[in-house]
Amino acid sequence: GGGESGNGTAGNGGSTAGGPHLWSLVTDANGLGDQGFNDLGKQGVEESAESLGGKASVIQSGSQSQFVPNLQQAVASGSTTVTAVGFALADAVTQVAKAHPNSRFILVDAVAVDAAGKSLPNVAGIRFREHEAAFLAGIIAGKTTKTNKLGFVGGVELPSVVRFLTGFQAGVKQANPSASVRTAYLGNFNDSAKGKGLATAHFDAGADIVFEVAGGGGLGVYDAAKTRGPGVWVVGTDTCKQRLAPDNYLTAATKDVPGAVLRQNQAAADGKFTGGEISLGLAEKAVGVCEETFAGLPAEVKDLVEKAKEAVGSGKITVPSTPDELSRFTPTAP
Amino acid sequence: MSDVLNLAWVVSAITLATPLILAMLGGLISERSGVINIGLEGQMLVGAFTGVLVSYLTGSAVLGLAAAVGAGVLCGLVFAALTIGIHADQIVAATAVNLVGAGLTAALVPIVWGVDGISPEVARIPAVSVPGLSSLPILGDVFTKLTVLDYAAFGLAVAVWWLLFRTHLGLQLRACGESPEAADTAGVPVRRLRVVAQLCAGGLAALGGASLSLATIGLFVASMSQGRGFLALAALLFGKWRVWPAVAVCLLFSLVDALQLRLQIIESAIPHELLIALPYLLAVLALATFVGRAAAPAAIGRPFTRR
Amino acid sequence: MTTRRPVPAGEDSPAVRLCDITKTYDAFRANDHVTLDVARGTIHGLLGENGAGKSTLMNILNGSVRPDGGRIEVDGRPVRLRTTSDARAAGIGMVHQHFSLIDRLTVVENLALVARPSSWPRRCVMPVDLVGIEERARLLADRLRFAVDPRARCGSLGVGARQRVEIMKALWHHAQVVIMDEPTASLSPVEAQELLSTLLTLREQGATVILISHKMPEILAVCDEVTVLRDGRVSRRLSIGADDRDPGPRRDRLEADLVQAMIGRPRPDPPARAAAPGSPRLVLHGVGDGARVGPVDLSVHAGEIVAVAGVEGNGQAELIELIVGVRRLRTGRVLLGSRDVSSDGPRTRLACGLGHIAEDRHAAAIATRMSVTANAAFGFVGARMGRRWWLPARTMRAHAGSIVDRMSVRLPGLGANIEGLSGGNQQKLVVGRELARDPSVLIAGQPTRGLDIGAAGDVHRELAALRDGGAGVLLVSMDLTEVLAVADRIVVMRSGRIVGDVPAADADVDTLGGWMTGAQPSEQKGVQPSEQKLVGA
Amino acid sequence: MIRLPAIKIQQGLSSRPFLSAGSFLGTLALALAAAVPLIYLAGTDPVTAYGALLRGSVGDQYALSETVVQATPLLVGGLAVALAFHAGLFNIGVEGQLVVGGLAAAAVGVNLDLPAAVHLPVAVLTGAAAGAAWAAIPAVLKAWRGVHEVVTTIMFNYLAFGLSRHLVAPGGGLASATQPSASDPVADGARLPALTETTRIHSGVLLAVAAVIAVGWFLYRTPAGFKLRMVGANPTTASFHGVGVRRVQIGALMGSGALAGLAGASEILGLYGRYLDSFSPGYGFQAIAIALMGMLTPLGVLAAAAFFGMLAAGSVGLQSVGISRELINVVSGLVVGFVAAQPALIGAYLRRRRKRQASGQGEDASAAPADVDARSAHV
Ligand SMILES: Nc1ncnc2c1ncn2[C@@H]1O[C@H](COP(=O)(O)OP(=O)(O)OP(=O)(O)O)[C@@H](O)[C@H]1O
Ligand SMILES: Nc1ncnc2c1ncn2[C@@H]1O[C@H](COP(=O)(O)OP(=O)(O)OP(=O)(O)O)[C@@H](O)[C@H]1O
Ligand SMILES: [Mg+2]
Ligand SMILES: [Mg+2]
Repeated sequence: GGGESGNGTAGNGGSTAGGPHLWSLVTDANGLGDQGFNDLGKQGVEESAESLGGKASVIQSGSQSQFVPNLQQAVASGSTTVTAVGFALADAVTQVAKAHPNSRFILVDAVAVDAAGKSLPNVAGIRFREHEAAFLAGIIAGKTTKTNKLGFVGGVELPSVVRFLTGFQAGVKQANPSASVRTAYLGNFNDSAKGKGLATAHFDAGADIVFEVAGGGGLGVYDAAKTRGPGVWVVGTDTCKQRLAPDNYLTAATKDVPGAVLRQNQAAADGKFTGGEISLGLAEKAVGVCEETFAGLPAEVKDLVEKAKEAVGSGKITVPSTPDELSRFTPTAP
Repeated sequence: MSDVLNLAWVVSAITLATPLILAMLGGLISERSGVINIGLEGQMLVGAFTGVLVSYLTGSAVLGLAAAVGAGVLCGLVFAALTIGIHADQIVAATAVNLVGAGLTAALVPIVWGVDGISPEVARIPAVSVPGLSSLPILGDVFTKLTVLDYAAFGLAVAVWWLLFRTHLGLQLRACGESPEAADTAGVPVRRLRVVAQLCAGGLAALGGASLSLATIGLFVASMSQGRGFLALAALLFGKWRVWPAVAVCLLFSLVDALQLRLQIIESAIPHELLIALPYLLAVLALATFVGRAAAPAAIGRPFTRR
Repeated sequence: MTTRRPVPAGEDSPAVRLCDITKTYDAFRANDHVTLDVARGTIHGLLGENGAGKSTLMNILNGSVRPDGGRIEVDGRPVRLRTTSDARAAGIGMVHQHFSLIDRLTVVENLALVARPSSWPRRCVMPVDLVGIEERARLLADRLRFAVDPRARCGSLGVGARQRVEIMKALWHHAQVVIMDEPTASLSPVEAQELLSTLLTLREQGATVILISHKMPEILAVCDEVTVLRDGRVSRRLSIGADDRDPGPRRDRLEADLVQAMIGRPRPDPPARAAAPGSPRLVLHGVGDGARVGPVDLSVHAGEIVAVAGVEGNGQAELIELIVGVRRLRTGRVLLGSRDVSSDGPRTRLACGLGHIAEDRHAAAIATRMSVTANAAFGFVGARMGRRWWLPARTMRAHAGSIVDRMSVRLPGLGANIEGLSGGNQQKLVVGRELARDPSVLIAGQPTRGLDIGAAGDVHRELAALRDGGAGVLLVSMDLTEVLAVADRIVVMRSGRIVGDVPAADADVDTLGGWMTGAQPSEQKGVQPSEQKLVGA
Repeated sequence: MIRLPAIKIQQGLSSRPFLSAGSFLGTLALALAAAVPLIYLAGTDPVTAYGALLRGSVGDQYALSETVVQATPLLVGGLAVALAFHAGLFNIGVEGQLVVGGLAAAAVGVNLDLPAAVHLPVAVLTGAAAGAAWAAIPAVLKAWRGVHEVVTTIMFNYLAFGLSRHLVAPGGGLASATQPSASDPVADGARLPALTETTRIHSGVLLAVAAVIAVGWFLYRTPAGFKLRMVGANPTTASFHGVGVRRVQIGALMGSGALAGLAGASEILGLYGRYLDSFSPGYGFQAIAIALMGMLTPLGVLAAAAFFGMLAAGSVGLQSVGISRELINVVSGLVVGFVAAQPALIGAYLRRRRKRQASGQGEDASAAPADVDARSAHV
């Protein structure tokens, strides 16, 4: 397969001459249908197959212990690149990438480093600055809330989830210092019934906007909003899921995983693939807010968002990504 | 605190309790007839999926419910064929039901709807406001938020209780669970009754699953039952194989769970992992302190053959 | 005592006819072409060794065991009895050897199980008519002259009461043929008498009774005809006339004849009495559990068999548990030999030379689902057999083999699950195991319950041999004939206390029976000897 | 106490290794045949599919090694369940005990700084001890208060999951700075060394094999094991014969927990080298099926675990021919179902043979033994 036959540096030797492309994806143990990065990753390789030719293949992992063999399989089948979604695969990718220096890997939400802490040349570790997206969403929410009470429904307290949260809180602080965000977690990413219960609890406690970062469990949040009817809003994650609650969908803090994967695959196809850590945020237009719903927003909110986008993009504002950064964050008029 | 301990809390507790209660009732009938049933989880998923599928195809949630029960009964039949028909080990057979139930439903989602893991929204069981009760002063809006299934759960609890502890059939069923040999010498058709019990159990568990998918959120998510089948089993044993104590356990569980969700919101000091574990902690405490010796049906798990 | 009721003319066809019935368990012929006629309106005795196939045959007639071959006729009509309901429909009811009541249910509920409503809504929707059933139960009880509390949980009933409930179950549907499988095995003499008269009542009322029993006297007292099974085949059949019943050479000849037919040898003679007892082996000082038993003062000496007589449920079971060490001792002390074991567990007491034949075999003596070999090793493994980390399989098999030979247990194989043995053979195995401990004190609870004459005689001789070897034996039994036959000293227990104590030589059924039922006030001097012995000890 | 039909069957087969092995394979064949419709549903054909399964699981050395790696936790977990079952206890909490075992092993591996010679043993033993400790409360409640172990162990599963999530959440006691919901890598001295360069087989496999032998020995070759089985068969009889029933029950459930903990520790110290929050995809629950499929005998458990290992290892191959992860679960479910049915099939077979013998050399009853020995218990 293409991966093996190369000789060059930075894994570019894996020439694409060896027949049509194969864009592989290895999911984490949650597998497809997680309403999160696994599904987005699949979208990414499929789009790659469309625009770059070749075919896409998805290998789902049933458990942690299948990551390595699945990656091996993806390599062995001669993939042009192997995309692995989720921090959980970091160790596995590192291990396999070391064993196959000539194959190229795309690792979403994590980076692969060797023992010395130096990142591997044949692994592109993509880190999203979710907090920047959530910041904008927070601004919209902060401006939209009538009760000045906002809710957060998380799946499990993971760093990426926390980045979403803190960014959102910062945005709210920025737009509406008198508003507060109350947080709660489901304990998993699947229990939509509990998600509904939690969202309902938020609404009962007076919140009129809930930010969900709970994967499949988030479905319950939209349903809770729908049962409430107009007047309460949901802020989504990852992609625009407006169809889930058309009347209650405020916006979403989006994260363009497919685009990022496509860009790396493009590079690979052009032989320009480079490993190392890649951090993507507003500046790279890799994250943002769902604009399909902007029609409904007041003009002042919209240009507030635009200004914030500017400020963050140009580095005038650094959005906090952890609780203590948040505590040190002071709103600055952009 | 008042924005936690209010009616809304009770309502969400009841909605969380309904699937538990239904599945538990299924398990109760099964185990009272002397068949261990750890297959509730799988049967719930089958019910949840079938309900959504049929509701999707026909546009009628009621048909969905009916189909779910039918599918559950079918599961029960398979389970019965294995355990009662050919004396397969009850726990192994139930494990098979769980694996196939979870696997098949998840596998069919992309085959049917072309997307992974989640179905589109379908016609669902709506909340009904009970004419008289909904106009009550304080309790009023409780009776506007619950669905037919929530009431059905309690209705069925009464029914199961009546069947098991008042009717002749129930007497015979319990006899099968206490001593199949004795029941047999008394002319009870032990194996036939155990099969019947399995059919009921499957139907009830599936109904519980359907209430999760058709009433609570109106779509199917792969493995959406999230261990509720096992929780129902625990509640059943916790309640010592008696209807009302077991129902009470389900309700308490859901009350604490709903409370826990709300406490997370108002109380940020306590780590949320702890709060999430709260229902289980309390359960263990209760078991350790005041819940005494459990008295299982004497012949539970024991297959019956005529010599 | 009773005169045989003439069979009404014209009814020539027998009430029940079994034609060459065959039943094979695994490779084992339990019934081998058995043919049996039972005349209407008679009491028909069915005799045979343990494992002869009596229960199997009757279970077949009752529809609860499927025969491999053969025909069954009731009132001359061929019938197929697939289930007990079929049998019931054919007018057959059975009282089983191993009780078939459901402990958690009340008497009425147990009867309700049998009283199946006809229409399905009455079965599945309407509440069970417990009141009506209780009514009928009382009527039936009166007809049989029974005293039973219909509201009581069966688990809480004594053996006698359970037996009565069983009979009511069997008769509920006006059975014309009543099968009784060793009904008196676990009854006190008084209760046994009552049962026998019940049978006579039934016969008066026109029913046909098949009675399985190992007790010659009762067979000869009530049966009109007798069939003897041996190795699953009919070995003898004869009818008993009025003049056979009353004592005399004729009766003795008949009895000897039957015994020969059953066990293929004459009845073993009762063992001789003991020489003077020696030093105390087991001493109880004011022993009690604070509830059902005590305070009890009793001592068993080397070379004597002390029998505890009493009606079931008067604390004998609890007393045994206190001695073995599985019941919490609240008051008093227990001494094995000179050692005070009051605070030790059963393990230690076994080690100190205690042996115990449990009263309730299934509950406390054997573990079904384990092999005969394993069951034979209980109490040996970990104690005197094998080292801490080594289980000597071969030794265990040899051990089991020797027990089986010694007690001539009939079994499919050492490796077989003990469930496969007939009740009697299970009992033999248990007795053999406890004897194999060669204990210095043996507690024997109902050791011959359900054993055939031969086996019972063997057990008695074994007990005597043990005694003569210098051990002390505490025999707990309700069977006064047994007690009087083998004991050297008899104490009577009533409501948890010892109410009488006499040398067997000068004891007799009436006084003992009196003490047991409380009809006679317990005489003080009866208690004296044991205390003197205590002082002496 | 839960009665176990399975045990009787186990007795039925103990003296017939070939029959049991044969029927086991036969059953698997049947199950795989039953899965054929699903395979067509997934748009491929059985030959391709099962070819892929075999290639992925036993096709070459690496595949074989993966099968072993996947089977290891299932094997040890299955032993844990089986041990408890023999004492009449249904330990449905193996999953939680396994998680806690992994946590404890990682905690020792990460935080302690010991010479390699002792670090590994300490880490492994701590894992086992933690598993036993997690089973201790259910055990004590069962023995002294008669609280049904199924309830308590289910609850303790959820508590274990909560604990694990809490410890590796940001700011949690075990949380790694670089890797989310995981601990830092354990010290090299605490790693279970790999057995080969090219494969992932680690010395945890040796521990598993040792466990098989140890459990088999304990159950069938030691007085303690005999007493344990006695308690499982009839607690009252056991207590009358000097067995400390409570003590044995507690010992059994904690022993079971220790095995579960060992399984967790060997995954963490052997395969991953750090604690990962979701390292167990429910090994503890699969273990229940595996234990009973193996008829509660160590060798049977070994066979069952090996088969599930094959499925897990072959799953990647199956996916490559278009059979989804979920369908693979369905197939394994079918296998379990058929294995559940297996005893009935064998039972029928044995009965027919007995009947034939009976009618053959009918008359004397002593023809039985050789034959009925098939039902013999291990002593
Ligand atoms: N379920 C069974 N499986 C195997 N063998 C059995 C079974 N039931 C009975 N047997 C065998 O059949 C033979 C006859 O048993 P049965 O119970 O009829 O004897 P019995 O005459 O009633 O003896 P007892 O006087 O001890 O009750 C016994 O030797 C027993 O070993
Ligand atoms: N399941 C078990 N796991 C580990 N060890 C056991 C188990 N069962 C028994 N043992 C050990 O085997 C030995 C014998 O068991 P058992 O408990 O019956 O006797 P004991 O407790 O030592 O003596 P006693 O009956 O006087 O208490 C004991 O040391 C006991 O700890
Ligand atoms: Mg009998
Ligand atoms: Mg002990």
